[in-house]
Amino acid sequence: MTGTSGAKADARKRIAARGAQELREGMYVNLGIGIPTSVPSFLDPDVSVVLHSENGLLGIGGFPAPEDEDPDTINAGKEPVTLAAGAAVFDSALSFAMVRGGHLDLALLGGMQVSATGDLANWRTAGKLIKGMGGAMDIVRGARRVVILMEHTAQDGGAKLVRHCTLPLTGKGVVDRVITELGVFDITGQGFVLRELAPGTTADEVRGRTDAPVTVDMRRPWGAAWN
Amino acid sequence: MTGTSGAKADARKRIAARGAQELREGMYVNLGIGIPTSVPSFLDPDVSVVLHSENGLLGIGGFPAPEDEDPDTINAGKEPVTLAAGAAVFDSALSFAMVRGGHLDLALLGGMQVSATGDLANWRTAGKLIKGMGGAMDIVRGARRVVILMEHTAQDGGAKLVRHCTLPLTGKGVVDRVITELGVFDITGQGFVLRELAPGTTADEVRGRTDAPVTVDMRRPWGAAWN
Amino acid sequence: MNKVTDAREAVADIRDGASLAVGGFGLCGIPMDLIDAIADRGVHGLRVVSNNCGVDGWGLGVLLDAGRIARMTSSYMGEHAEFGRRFRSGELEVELVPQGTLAERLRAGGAGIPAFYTPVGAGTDLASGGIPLRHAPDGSVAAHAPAREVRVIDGAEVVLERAITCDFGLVHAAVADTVGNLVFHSSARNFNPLCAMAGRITIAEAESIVPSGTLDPDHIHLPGIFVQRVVRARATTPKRVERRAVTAP
Amino acid sequence: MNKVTDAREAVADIRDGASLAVGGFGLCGIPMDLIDAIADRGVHGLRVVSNNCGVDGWGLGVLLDAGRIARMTSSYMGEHAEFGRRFRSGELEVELVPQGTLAERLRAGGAGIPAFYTPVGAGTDLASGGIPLRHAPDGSVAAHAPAREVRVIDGAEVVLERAITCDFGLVHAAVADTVGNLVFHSSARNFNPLCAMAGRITIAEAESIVPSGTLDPDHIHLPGIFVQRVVRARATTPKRVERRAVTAP
Repeated sequence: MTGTSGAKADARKRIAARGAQELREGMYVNLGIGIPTSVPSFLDPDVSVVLHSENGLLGIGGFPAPEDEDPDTINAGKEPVTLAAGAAVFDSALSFAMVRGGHLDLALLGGMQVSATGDLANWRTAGKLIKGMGGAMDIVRGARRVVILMEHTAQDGGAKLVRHCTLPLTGKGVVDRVITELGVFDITGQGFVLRELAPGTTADEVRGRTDAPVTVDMRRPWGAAWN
Repeated sequence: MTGTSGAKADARKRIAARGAQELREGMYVNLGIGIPTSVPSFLDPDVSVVLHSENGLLGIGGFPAPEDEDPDTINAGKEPVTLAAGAAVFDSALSFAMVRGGHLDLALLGGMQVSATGDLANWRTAGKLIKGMGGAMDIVRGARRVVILMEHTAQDGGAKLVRHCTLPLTGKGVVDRVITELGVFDITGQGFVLRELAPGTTADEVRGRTDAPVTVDMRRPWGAAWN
Repeated sequence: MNKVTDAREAVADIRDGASLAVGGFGLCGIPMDLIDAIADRGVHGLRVVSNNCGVDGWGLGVLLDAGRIARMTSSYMGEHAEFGRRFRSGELEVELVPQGTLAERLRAGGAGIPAFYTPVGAGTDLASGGIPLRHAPDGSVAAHAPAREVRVIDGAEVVLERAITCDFGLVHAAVADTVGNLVFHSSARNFNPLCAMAGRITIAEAESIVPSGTLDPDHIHLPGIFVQRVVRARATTPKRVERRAVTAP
Repeated sequence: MNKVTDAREAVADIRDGASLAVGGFGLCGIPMDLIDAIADRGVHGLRVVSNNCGVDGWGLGVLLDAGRIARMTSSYMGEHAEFGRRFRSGELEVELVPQGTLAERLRAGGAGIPAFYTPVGAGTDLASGGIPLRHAPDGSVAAHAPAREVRVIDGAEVVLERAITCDFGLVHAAVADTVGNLVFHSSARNFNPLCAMAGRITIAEAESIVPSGTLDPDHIHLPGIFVQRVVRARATTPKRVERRAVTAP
């Protein structure tokens, strides 16, 4: 858990790998920018999910070879993609009808802060120029299950799992689960509940690096397949 | 103007023929059930308009020969129709987005009563079983111009152009013009204004058969082509 | 992922009192096989949202005739004799809604928009609550539809309309693929995409079913995310024409 | 009826201060030729509604760089340096809107729905009015976006969002016919149909134009009633990719 970029990359990989286990057969899933983008490479090839891209695609395939790029076929990160078998294309209003109407089973998103009551801040920081919220406010409010994939602490060591968010909110009471390199945390009526502990850490370390109470109620070893 | 069915048919034909002159090149038009249904047969073949059917068609053509009927291609009156060149098909929400959003240039509809302030009653009578309003409430509110084609008086001789409607309203303040077998009436801030008088009648006869004040401000002879 | 099943299986969890959003306009684009399968199940007290209620003995008329429908939300009942009799006798509650408002309420339900304002019906008894909802056995009006909230936006009077969602959406498509993407044919599209969106579980019957990946992604009318079950429509079910024009247009 | 014209003619009545709904997501599906034609006209003070504002020197960035845009309504400005500079310096007013809310507001404008409730943004500074709208020359915030009306429907807090209509809609299609029916290609569809609906006068540029009657009525993405003018896009206008993936998914 040092500040080196190697450790950081390892942490992000660990989070993405664990995040991939949230995806189950037949789910319709939206993956946000950041760590969630790399989730598909950790996905069990036997698990077939349908990836939603909020600019108007359902059934995103892999990235094309440079010679096969179609500038008309991009994902929400504005990168050229391919369409998987069974894909469908639609306009932005129908795309967010899917989102807002509760038709997405799951959204995996990045985060800056998550509060003990499930508030999420991930669209702007106090000092920097605002870039805009894009579709994040819609997705956190609409997806049936919202799981945040983020490093446990900020670059400066500050806690990202907090009692109350200090950054402007993307959504209030919207997060179901947080996955960090230290563990898996469910948001419950009693705040953060540690469900899985990553190898090489302890509940005490988790508590020390979390700015809110953490209840320990472990259900399974880190990364055990969902069922 | 006797009660015989021949005179009634003549009156309805006269109204439809005059109604057809409301349609001008390039207009998007919705035709209601009743007299408006027969308007296309009186249309100048050089005038090309696009007919909207609220069940989800734009560009209605003529009726098919029996052997060419497609049960999947019907108009709002539930009769099989053909599609004209340039036709488009869409769902009911987009169909009424066109209507409500003010994209139709004109609606020609039947009526039971029209008031001096442009209120329209055409969906239910007091005594009979309610059949439902269908799309009438949407169309009268949404079309940019609403012209009512109806006989000047009811079967029992009662006035249909009235000071205030006594039947339940389809829309309040929605009618721009009424065409009857006696004349063409615009609804203005001053109530009914007679713009054209049908051959063989007089302003006095019109006044006698209208249950509201009628201002006479004739602009052109009956049926002169619009321009 | 394969959503294909048969009609009996597809409707097996539709229970007494369930709410159904049913596609079709008149007899055009109606899910006739699914309606038959529900009739075979013998459920009662259904609350149905559909622009019309079929005719005597066909379409939703099959369920109505058998006394399975307790409540209809529709824009038009037309000349359907048994419908009128049941409404007038108090056996059937009917919420009448302007056709475009009905379409928009179903879309809103599917799109997570809980309510919207519309100018349609402002100044009429739709807004003031004067439309009969239920009759007493003696034919008098026992209850009226509730009044709408009214306000002025940009100088125009508008009414508040609520979204409609249903336990099940039942729709008819021309083509489905195995993951539930749908293509409709001509004016048989009508309310079908909207009813599919509004159903928490949507069952689509299709005249043909093709493998996933067969349909052009640009030409799918309704993406499979809105469809949970796909059924092959019987080739023997006729398509009926409700009316024929008596005059040339 | 023939709606085909050329780009210069099509934009000739766009005047200073006009509002424009412009299709596209990032650089995908943007009406680049129409943007160039507007830039050539030299109008100022444009109020533009578009999900993004292009990049430096491309897409709406062309108008922004030239100082023609007074106000943007967008969901995301990204890394667009000149956009940030103008916003921070007070030269540009920016209304930030969640992407789905923006799409729905444009559709509502086109569909005659003056306002709707949505749960999106409830409990955030979108609802409470805390998002900067305009900066002062010194970089401080001169005005915040107005707070939304908030109410509770079915137990959930929702905010009132208003429809958006614009003087002009500007869109890019793959194919148009001469009466304005449009077909889009892949994710270049995005906001284009909605911007077309929201424009009082909508101008579509299309990569190809075919005679009326050529397109399959079932496969038209946007009916011509929403399109007043059609322009052939120049074959020489490149389509640009904004980003390339650095990792395989």
